Amino acid sequence: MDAILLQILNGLDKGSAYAMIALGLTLIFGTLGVVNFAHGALFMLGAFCAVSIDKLFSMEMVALSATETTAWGTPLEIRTLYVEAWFGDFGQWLNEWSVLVSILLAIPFMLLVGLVMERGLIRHFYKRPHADQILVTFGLAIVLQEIIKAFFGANPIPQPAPDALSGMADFGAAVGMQAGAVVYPMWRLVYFLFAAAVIGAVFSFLQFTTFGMVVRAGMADRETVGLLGINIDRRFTMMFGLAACVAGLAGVMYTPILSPDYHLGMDFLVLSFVVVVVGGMGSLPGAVAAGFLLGILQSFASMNEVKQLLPGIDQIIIYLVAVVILLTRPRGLLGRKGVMEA
Amino acid sequence: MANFTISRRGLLKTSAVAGAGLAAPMVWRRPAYAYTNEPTGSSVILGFNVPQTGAYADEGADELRAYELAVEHLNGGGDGGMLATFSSKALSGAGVNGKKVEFVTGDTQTKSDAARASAKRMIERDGASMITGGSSSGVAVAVQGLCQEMGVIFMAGLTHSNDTTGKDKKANGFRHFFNAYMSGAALAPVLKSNYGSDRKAYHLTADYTWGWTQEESIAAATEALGWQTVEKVRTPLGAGDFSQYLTPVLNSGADVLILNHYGRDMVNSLTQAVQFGLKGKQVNGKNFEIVVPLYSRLMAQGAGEAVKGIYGSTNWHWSLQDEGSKAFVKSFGQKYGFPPSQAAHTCYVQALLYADAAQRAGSFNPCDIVAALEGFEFDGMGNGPTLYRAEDHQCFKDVLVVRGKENPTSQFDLLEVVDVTPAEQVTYAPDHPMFAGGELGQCNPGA
Amino acid sequence: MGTPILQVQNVNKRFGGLKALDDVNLTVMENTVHAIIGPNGAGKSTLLNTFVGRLIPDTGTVTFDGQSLIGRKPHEINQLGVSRVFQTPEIFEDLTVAENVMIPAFAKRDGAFRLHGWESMSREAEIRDRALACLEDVNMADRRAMLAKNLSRGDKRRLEMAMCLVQEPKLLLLDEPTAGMSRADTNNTIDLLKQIVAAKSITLAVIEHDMHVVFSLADRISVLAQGHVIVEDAPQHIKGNPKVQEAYLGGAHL
Amino acid sequence: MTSSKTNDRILLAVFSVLVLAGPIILAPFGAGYPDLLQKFAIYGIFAIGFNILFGLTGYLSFGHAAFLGVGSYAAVWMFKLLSMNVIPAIVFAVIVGGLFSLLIGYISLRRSGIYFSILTLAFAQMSYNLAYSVLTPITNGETGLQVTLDDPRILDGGAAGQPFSNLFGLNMIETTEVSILGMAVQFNAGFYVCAAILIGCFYISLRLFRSPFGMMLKAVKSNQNRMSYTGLNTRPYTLAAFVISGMFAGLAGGLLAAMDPLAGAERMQWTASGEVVLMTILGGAGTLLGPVLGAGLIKYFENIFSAINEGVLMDFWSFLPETLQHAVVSVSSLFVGEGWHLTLGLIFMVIVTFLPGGLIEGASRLGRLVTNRGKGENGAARPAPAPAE
Repeated sequence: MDAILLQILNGLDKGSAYAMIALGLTLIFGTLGVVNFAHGALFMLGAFCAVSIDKLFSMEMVALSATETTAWGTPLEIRTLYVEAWFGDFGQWLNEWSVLVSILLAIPFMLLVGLVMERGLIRHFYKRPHADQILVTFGLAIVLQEIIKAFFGANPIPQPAPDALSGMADFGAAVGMQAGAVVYPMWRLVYFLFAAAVIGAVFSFLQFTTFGMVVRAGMADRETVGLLGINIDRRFTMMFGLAACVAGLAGVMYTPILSPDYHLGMDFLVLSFVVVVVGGMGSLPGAVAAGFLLGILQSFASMNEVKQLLPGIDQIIIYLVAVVILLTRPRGLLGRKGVMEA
Repeated sequence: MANFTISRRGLLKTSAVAGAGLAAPMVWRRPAYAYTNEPTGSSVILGFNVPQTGAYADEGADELRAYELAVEHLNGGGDGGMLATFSSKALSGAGVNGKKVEFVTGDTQTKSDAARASAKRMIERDGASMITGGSSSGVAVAVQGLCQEMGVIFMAGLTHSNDTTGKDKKANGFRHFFNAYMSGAALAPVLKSNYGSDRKAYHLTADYTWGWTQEESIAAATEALGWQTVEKVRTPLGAGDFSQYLTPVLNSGADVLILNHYGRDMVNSLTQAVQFGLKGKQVNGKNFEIVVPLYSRLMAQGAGEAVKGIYGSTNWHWSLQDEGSKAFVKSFGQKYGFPPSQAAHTCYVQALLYADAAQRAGSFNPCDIVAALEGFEFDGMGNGPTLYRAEDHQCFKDVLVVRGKENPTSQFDLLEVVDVTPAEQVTYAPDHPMFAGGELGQCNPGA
Repeated sequence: MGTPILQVQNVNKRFGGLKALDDVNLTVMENTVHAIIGPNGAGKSTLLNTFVGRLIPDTGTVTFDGQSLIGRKPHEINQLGVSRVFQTPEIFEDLTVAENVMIPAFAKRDGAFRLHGWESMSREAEIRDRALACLEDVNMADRRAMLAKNLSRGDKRRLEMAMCLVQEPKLLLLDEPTAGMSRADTNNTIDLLKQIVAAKSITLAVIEHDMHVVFSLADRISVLAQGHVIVEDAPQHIKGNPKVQEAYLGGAHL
Repeated sequence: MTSSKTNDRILLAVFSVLVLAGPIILAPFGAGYPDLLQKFAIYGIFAIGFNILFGLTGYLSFGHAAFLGVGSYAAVWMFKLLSMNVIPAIVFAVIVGGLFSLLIGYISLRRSGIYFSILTLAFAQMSYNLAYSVLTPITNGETGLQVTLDDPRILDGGAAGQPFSNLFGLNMIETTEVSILGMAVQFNAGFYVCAAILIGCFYISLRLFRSPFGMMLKAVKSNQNRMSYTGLNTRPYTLAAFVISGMFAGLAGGLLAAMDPLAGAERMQWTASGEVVLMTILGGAGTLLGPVLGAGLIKYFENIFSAINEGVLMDFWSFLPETLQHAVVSVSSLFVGEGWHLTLGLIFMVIVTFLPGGLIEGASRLGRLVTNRGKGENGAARPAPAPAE
C-alpha cells in the first residue's frame, strides 16, 4: 500500500513534467498547426534560466591569496559571493532561493524567446508541409542546445533546491496514515503543486478570458474567426509565447530534480510527442491526462514485482502503452478527427 | 602553441587538387607497407578518438587536452610533465624513433558505430598508427575490435568494464584504467572498516554490460565481507528521473544503497537518492549509506552537494602527492588553468606508454609494440609501481578509494583520497571467472 | 430494361438524435437514369454514402446486382461496378490529368491491388489510350499533362467524371454533377451524360437540385424528404405531385 | 514518352559513373577514404528505401532505423554461424528486415498521419531499449554484436586467424592506393560492393517511380479517399511500400555489418530514424536523387567536420595575418570539431528555409530560373512542370 502510494506520487511528479511540456506542444500545434521539434529545447532553455540565475547569484569576488598556492603552482584564490557582499543577508537569501527567483527571469525571457521564434522563423512555415516544419524546428533545437553547450559545457550542472524545501515531507501523516510511512521529498510535492497551478492557470486563461475564447475558436476554425475581422495571427503569436513560457517554467522548476545539461531537451522531446499523440492531437485536456497517465504507468512498471514478472518492461512501458492506446483509440485519448491524420 | 599540427596525408587530401599533381607521375601504386600505416615520413600520427558530442563531451574535451599535452611533451615542448618522473628513460622529448609526433582527432559520440567510423577515418585517411581515447566500455570494446582487424594499436581511454580486458580482450588493445573487479576489491576493506560487516545492500544498476559487470564485482566483494544483497534492480540507461527506483529502497530494509551508475545516470541517481532522504536515514539502528563504486571528478561536480561523504573508487586524483602526479598536475594546470580529471590522466599516460614502447622497440610495428608493452613494469606515472600484464593487457596498480569532501575549497576539490588499496589486493588471476571467455589472439600488424 | 440493379430496402440511419434515413426503399432499374431529388437535408447524400460503403446503415439492406453491399469496403463496392462522382471533386490533385484517369483504368483492369512495380508506365499503351479516349469524351484531352490541382473547378468535375467513366461502371452515382456550373456548362454536361447513356449500357443514379437537369435526363425520380422517400415515379408524374410540392415548399400549394 | 525513357537512362548512367568514380571525385574533399565512401553508399541505399515510403506515399515513419538495426544483427549472426562471405549475410539481412517491417507495418498502417509516425517510433524505441538491455544475449547490448575467433562459422570450416568479411575470398577491407594527379586515391573492395548495390537500388527505385505501382503510391499520398472509391485497396499498397523500404533498410544494415562486422544497438535509436528522415527531406523527398544527396551531406558533416580541430583550422587560415588568424580560428572552431552539430543544425535551417523541397528542388528551381532567363518570355508558355524528379 505504502509502496503503491509512493509510486503514485512518483508518477504524478513525472506526469507533471510530461503534462506541462505536452500542454505547450499542443498549444502550439492546436493554434498554429506547427509540429515543433524545438519544444524540448525550450524546456532546456528554461532549465538554463535557473542555471544562469544561480551562476549570477553565485558569482564570486576573487582575491588572490598571498601565501597559499594551488597544486599547480598558481596563487590560491579566495572567493566571496558578490550578492552577499552587496546585499548582505538579502543576498544570501537570493542565493538560497535562486530557483524560485529565476522564475521571474524565465517568464519574460521565455516569452521573448517564443515571440522571436514565432515571428522570426515559425511564421514562414505555417503553409509548408509538416516535414519542413520538423526539419527547421529540429535544426533550431540543435542550434539552441549547441549554444548552451558552448556556454555551459556538457556536464550536468547541479541546482540545489532551497534548504527550506529540500527536506522530506511526511505525506502519509498529512493524509491520515501512520507517521513516517510515506515520506516524500518536499520539492517534488512543490513541483506537482506548481504544475497543477500552471496547468490550471492556462486552462482558466483559455476558458474565462475573451482572449482565450478567441484562441479556442481559432483552434477550432481559424478561417471563420479570421473572417470576423479578428486578428487571430497576433493572438496565435502570443500563444506561442505562452507555450514557450509553460515549457520554460517546467524546466526551471525541474532543475533541482534533474541536474540540467544541454541535452535535456532532446531527452524529453520524443517522450513529449508520445504524450501529445497518446492524448490526442489538438486536445489540451488529452495532453494533460496522457502526461499523468504515462507518468504513473511508468512508475508502476518499474516496481520490482512487475519487473520480475516482465523483465525489461520499465524500458518500454511508455511506448507499449502508446501502441495499445493508438490501436484501440484511433485518435488517442481525446483527439479530434482529421487533425494530422493526412 | 607548438602543438598545432596537421596530418601530412590529411593535408594532402583536404587541399585542392590544382597544381599538386604536376610533379608527380600520373598514377602510382602505394608501396607495400610492412604493417598498417607504417610512418614513412618524418612524423608519426596518433589518432585521438574522444567523445566530443553527447553526455561525455566534457570528459572527452579533458581527454583531448591531456593528449595535446602529451604530444607537446613528446616533441620536447613545455616542461616535459611526467617524462621526467617516468621510470623508463627511453623518451627524450625528441619525438619517437626520431619522428615528430602529430595527431588527428575524431568524435566517438559515445556510440560504437560512430566511434568505429571515426577511428576508421583516422586509420584509412589520416594514416594514424595508433588509436586511443574514449569514455565508455562499449566504445572501447568496439574500437579495440576494429584496431585488431585493421592492425593498429589501441590504447584504451576511460573504460571500466571487466570485459575490455576480459572476454573482449584483444592482442592489439591495452588498458591502463582500472576495472570493475578492482573497484570492488579496493572498496571492500574500506567499506568493512567504516560500515562494518553486517550490512544489507540494495543495488541500482545501469541496465547494460558495464553496469552488470560493476554490479557483479561489487556484489561479490561485499558479500565476501558478510554483507547481504537485498535486491539488484536494473534501471534503463538515461532514465533521468530515478524516483520510481528509489522509493522501493526506502522500505526495503536495506541499509546501504550501491549505485552502479556512471555519468549522467550517476549524477541523477545520487542527487535524487539524497533528495529522498536516504543519506542520514536510520535503518536497522545504523546510518543509511550510499556507495558509488566508480567515481569521477566531473560527475562529482555534476552531483554537487550530494557527493559529500559518499565513498567510491577512482583511478587517479589530482591531489595525489607523488612526483609523477605533481608533475602532471603542474603542467596541465599551467596550460589550462585547472587540474586534470582521471580520464585526462589515463589518456596522458597511455599516450606516453605507447610512445615509450615504440621507442624501446625501435619500431612502430604493432607487434613490436605489443612485445614491448607486455609484462612491462614502470613507475612514476602517478599510480605507483605498475605492471602491464602480458596475459590480458591490463595494468595492475594501486587503486584509490575516495570520499566526497565535506568542505571543498574549490569546484575541483570535491574528492579526498581516504585510502590507497595496494596493487596486490586488487590483482586477480587472468582466468578469473569474471574475465573468462574470449582470447587475446595474435597481434595483427595489418597490411 | 426491367431488371432492378440497385435495391434499397428499409434502410435506416441515425446520427445521434437525428434520423437521417427513415425506412428508405428504392429500386433502380438497369440502364435507366434514376434521379434522387429532395430539399436540403433530406438525406440524399447520406443515402448515396450507404451505396458506396462510406456509411453503414443501422438497419436495412442495399443490394447491387444481386449482392449485398452492407459491410463491404468502398474499394470492394467499386470493384463490383459502382463508381461515384462527389459533390466536391475527389481527384488526385498532385498527379497529372492523364494519370488521374489512368489510375481507375488500372483498378478496372488489375483489381484492388497489384504489385506492378517492375512494369514501366510507358509500356501501358492500352491503359493510356483508354484514359485519353475518356478525356476526349469530356473534352479535356488537351489538358492531360496539367497537374490536376491547377484545373478550374468545372474541369475538376469533368475530370472526376472521366475517372468514373473509364471504369465502365454498371452503376454511376452522381452527386450534384452540375452544381455551380454555368448554364452552358450544365447543358454540355447534360449532353455528355445523354451520350454516355446512349452509347454504353450504364445505369445512372443522380442527386440533383437543378430541375432542368433532372427533367432532361431522368427516366425515373425518387423524392426524398426528411430521410423518407415520399414519391417514386416517372418525371411527368412528379411535376404536379402535391406531396413533392409540399416537401419543397413546406405545404404552400401552388 | 520515349524521351523520358532516354532521360532515365542518362540519369542512371550519370549516377553510376559518379558513384563508381566516387573515390576520385571525393578525394579532394577529404572524403575519399573507404569507410566514408561505404557510408555514403549505404546510407544512400537506406534513404532511397525510405523515400519509397515517405516520398511516394507520404507516410512518415519515425522508426526505420529499427529495420536497419535488425538487418545488421541478422548479418552479424550469419557471419558468426555460417560464413564470413557477405552474400548470405546480406540476403538474410534483407529477409529479416522485410519480415520485421511486415510485422510493424501491418500494425502501424492501421493509422495514418502523426498517429502512424508515433506507432513506428514506439516500435523502434522498444526494439532499441530491449536490444540495449534484456536482449543482450542476442544483441550483445551496449558493446554491439561482434564476430569472434571462436564462432562456429560452419561453412568456412576451421579457418584460423582473424575473420574478415569477404566476397568469395575478396576481403572487404582490401584497398589499393593509387596516386592520380598527385592525390592518393583509395580503391576499396567493400566500397565497390556497396556501390554496385547502390546502383542496383537506384535502378529499382527508378523502376518503381516510373511504374504503375509508383503512380498508385503517389495517388495514396494525394487522396486516399478517391483511391478507395476507385476500387483500389490502399492498405496493401502502403504495406508493400513499407516492406520494400524496410527491406532496403535491412539491406543497408546488412551492408554496414558486411563492411564492418559489428552491430550496435544505437543504430535503432530514434535519432538514427530521425537521421534518415532528415536526409530525405534535406535532399528532397519524392525525388530520385535527393535522398542520396541528403545522406551524403549529413554523413560528410558527421565524419569530416567533426574531425577538424584547431590545428587544421590554423593551417586553413594560415594565409591570414597572425592576429587575424587567431581570431578567425577561434570563431570558426565553434562550428567544427566538437561544434559540428551546430553547423548541421544551421544547415538544416538554411536549406529548409531557402530551398523548400530540399536540395534537388532548389537546384531545379535555380535551373528553371536560368533557362527562363535564357528563353526570355517563352518560359511562361510551357505547360506546368511535373513534380521534380
